[in-house]
Amino acid sequence: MYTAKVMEHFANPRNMGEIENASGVGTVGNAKCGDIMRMYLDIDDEGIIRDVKFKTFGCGAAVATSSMATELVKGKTIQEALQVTNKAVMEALDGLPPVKVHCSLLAEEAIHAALWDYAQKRGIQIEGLSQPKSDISEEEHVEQY
Amino acid sequence: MYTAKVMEHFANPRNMGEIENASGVGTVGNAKCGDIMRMYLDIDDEGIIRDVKFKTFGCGAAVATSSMATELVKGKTIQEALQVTNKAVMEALDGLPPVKVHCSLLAEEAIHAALWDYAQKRGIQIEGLSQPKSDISEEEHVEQY
Amino acid sequence: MEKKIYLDNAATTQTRPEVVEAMLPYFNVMYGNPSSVYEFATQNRKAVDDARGIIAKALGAQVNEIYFTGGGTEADNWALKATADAYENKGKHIITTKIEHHAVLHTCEYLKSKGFEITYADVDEYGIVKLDQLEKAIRPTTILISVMFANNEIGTIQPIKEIGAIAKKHNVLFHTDAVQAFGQVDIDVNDLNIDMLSASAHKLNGPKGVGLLYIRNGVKIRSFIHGGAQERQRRAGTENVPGIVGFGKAVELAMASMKERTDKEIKLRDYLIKRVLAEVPYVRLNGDRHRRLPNNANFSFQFIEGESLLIMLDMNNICASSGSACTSGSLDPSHVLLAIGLPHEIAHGSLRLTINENITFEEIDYTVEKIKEIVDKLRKMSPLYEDFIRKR
Amino acid sequence: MEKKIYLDNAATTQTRPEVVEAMLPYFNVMYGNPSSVYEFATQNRKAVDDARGIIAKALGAQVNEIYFTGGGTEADNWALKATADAYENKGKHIITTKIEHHAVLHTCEYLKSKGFEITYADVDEYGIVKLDQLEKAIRPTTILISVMFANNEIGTIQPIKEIGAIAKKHNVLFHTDAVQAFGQVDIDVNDLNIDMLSASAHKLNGPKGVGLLYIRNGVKIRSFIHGGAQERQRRAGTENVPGIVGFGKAVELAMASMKERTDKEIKLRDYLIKRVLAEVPYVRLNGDRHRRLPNNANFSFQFIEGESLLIMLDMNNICASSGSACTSGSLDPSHVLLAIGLPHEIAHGSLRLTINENITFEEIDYTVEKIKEIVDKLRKMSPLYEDFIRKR
Ligand SMILES: Cc1ncc(COP(=O)(O)O)c(C=O)c1O
Ligand SMILES: Cc1ncc(COP(=O)(O)O)c(C=O)c1O
Repeated sequence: MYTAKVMEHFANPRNMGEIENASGVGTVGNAKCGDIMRMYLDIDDEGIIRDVKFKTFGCGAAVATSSMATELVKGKTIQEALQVTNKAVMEALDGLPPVKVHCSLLAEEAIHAALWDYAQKRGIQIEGLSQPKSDISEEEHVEQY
Repeated sequence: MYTAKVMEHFANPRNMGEIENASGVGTVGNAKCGDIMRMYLDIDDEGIIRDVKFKTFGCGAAVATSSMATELVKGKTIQEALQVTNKAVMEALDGLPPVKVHCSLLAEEAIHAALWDYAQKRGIQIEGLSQPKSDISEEEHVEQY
Repeated sequence: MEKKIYLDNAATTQTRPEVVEAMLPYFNVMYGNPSSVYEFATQNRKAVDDARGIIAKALGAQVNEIYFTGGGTEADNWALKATADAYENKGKHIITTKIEHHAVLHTCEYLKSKGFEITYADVDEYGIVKLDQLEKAIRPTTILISVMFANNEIGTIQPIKEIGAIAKKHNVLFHTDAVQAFGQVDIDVNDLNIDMLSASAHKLNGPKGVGLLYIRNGVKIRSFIHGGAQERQRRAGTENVPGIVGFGKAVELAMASMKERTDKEIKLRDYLIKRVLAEVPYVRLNGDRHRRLPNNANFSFQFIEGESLLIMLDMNNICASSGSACTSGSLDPSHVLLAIGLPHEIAHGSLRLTINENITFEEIDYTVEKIKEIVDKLRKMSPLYEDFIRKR
Repeated sequence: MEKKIYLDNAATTQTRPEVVEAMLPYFNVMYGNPSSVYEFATQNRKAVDDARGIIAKALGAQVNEIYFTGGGTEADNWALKATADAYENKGKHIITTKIEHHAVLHTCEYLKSKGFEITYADVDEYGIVKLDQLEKAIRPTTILISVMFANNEIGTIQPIKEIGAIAKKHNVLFHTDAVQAFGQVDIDVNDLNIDMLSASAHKLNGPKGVGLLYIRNGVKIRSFIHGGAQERQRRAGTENVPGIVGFGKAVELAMASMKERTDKEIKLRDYLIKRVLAEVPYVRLNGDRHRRLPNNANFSFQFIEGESLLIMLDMNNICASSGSACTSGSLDPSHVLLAIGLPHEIAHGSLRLTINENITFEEIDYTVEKIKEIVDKLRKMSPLYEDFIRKR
């Protein structure tokens, strides 16, 4: 069901954990749908993401996309991090099953939420970033009859 | 599907054939239903059935019941022959599948028809014998839905 | 002959050893439920998908257009009832033929009881559906045309491409029951404009209890069996993994051997037909001489009744049929033979012999000799024959 | 452990070698169609009838009350839809429960779309249907009560005898989905007042793709799959002879070993439950402690999500499930766990372990150790756990 890449990231998630006094923290998803992601960002004065950690409650895809997303933003500028789309995460994982695409959206949103928190704390505006929804639920409904 | 007795009578039918100038001939059934039986009786002056032959167009049960019916009436008086019911024929064959019970009725009717023909030719009345239907169709209909 | 001569391959076929071989591991080695998430079960999901791939290719279909069922009958029921369900807003009229299998005919009767109107198109004396009548029967409310690919009793192959074209022209869905045709005749669902197609594994040397419905992408389809999310939420129930694997293997083998096998069968069939027509008096061949399944011969012998003939053949180790196996036990003569115009008493005297490629010419010879003997014996027993001779 | 530990016997079971053995001859030795008249096929008819006899006996039913189907799902669909069809003149109200299998629930949704009214009775926190509520729900228009014998997720066994008595008292038909219970629990259809019962072979070490519907004599029943005259004209389609023979054999073996096997399973199950409850914090057992299937254990681990847990167990060679296999791929938490009152996030963290009698205590020990490790690991990863610890 999952690609080898997904399984590898699930088995050995990168950057799992917390950051004390993080520059920004974002939590998205909801327990009802079974996926919650939290991203911690440590951003330096040049606006470089020095460190990133995640915690995820969710399925294999949720864990793997979180892990991959942290890898993709680590060391990047804020503007570069904003370009990390769910598509980029999925591609980096060699794809996801259709029912799991929403996990990659969640990862994208988690980064945005953490950046939003950073901007709020700093009292700045980040170009191209609007307040993320805190709750993403996007279930497919296939007609049953 | 058939008992050993039925198979034996089917494979080696007794009294198959015709009687020239028979005392009575009866034909019952119809081709539509796939069963036609014809009985030839040779009845002597004492009213004893000296000889009996049959011809049958029909299934294995039709042939076997014809054969058994001839055995049961041969050498009997007319009154005794009238007592040969379809039940007697079936019992003598160790039973018939439910869908084939009508064959035994046909055999009973064939004897009656031949006796009726004999009575007509002779201008006599046989006690307990009424004109048989020439067409017996008695299909079971099981509700399908 | 000591050996059994099995001439009833239209009723069912022997599951090939290679097919059983392919199925075996899925009973007690890879026995997982394909819906499960663990590795152990994914191999079964793959096995099911591989079978689906083989079958899709054989029909010229997309992989996601093949849905596995519990048999040909279920596929026919599904196609008709689900179409009725999904399209009843468009209309409640269905066209089929007088010679369909009971799986279609009895489903139509059911739909009739639910307020649908059914037109049963006539066939000609060879069993070919009358195309002009079929086309004329189409109304604005017609939602489905269901015509079998090849008939199970008389083997007649329908002009499916023409029917597909008619359906397309009038924008009506076209379902074909290809239970007898699949594996014997080339089928390309696109070329033939087929929207839905039923097939059954046990008719082409696969296992009993598994079939399929092809449903063209774009056709609105409802589930017939509701429950779990199997078969893309269209057909619920734990997949019959060994059965599906066996079906796939059987189709693979059937496709690989098609040309050679059917060439051989046609030779045997034609030899059988030629001898019977030449050597038995008062006999007719039912169905079309050429537009017929490679494995099918169907005769009517006047003055005798089919079951007696069958039992006597059986006593001589020959397995044959007098119509569709499903209807044995019924007293009515075959609706197919009546539809091609046979009178009842002649329809009653019919014999279907359906061969396979392993039958030998010697076995055909033996069978013809026995038919001659038995027909003769039964005619001597027949009051109809007696009358016929007397009247001559 | 190198060896696979298969703890998902509620999803499907290994087909026993003896069962495969019994089936094999019916693929390519005795392969005839049971409907055919010749001797060669009558042995298959007999094989089917023998299986029917074994199964009837196991259920305390008459032989002519057992109808073979293509699986448990088909049996459930048949029972509900055919009853709806046959009794709609009496009324259009059906009572079932919130915790039925999707084969029943989705069929009910379908019937709802056809104008039937469905009452979904509640269950208590252990998953036991509320009898008073059930009885109060009965109306003059109620035609059917359908309550599963035992639940596939949490293993709860319903008070079937009481439900049967209620149904009888109010003159309403009673159907039970016994797919999980058959072979694990004593069932006597007369004693329990069951009018219809569904079962599936692959849940008791038989093959996939074959099931049955018991229908009490006297119940008006319509066909669900129309066509040939098989199964006393009630269920059309060439019989899956090997599958039916395998079903018969599996039931025979299951009945013979019932007491001994379930005693063993109960010991293993109770040991597993005891260890997990004692050694893992923030865990609950779902379902009733005692009124549960011998092979079922179902836990909810707070703060973690089920699929992750499953995949990690799989990496350690343990096959388990987070709910019914059918619903994997769905994002909704189990409707059963919600029905017994679990909040969504706890329902998401559930694990079903269903054992068989060949599992060893060592394997249970290994499994418990792995569960402890993995739950710990996943909690360290969980933002919900982080919040919980912070708030403490
Ligand atoms: C033309 C045709 N349609 C449908 C069927 C039904 O297939 P099954 O018996 O596999 O359900 C058969 C065979 O019995 C058939 O010959
Ligand atoms: C309680 C219950 N009912 C019905 C079914 C459906 O049975 P099958 O998958 O054999 O169609 C299952 C298993 O999937 C089940 O556990």
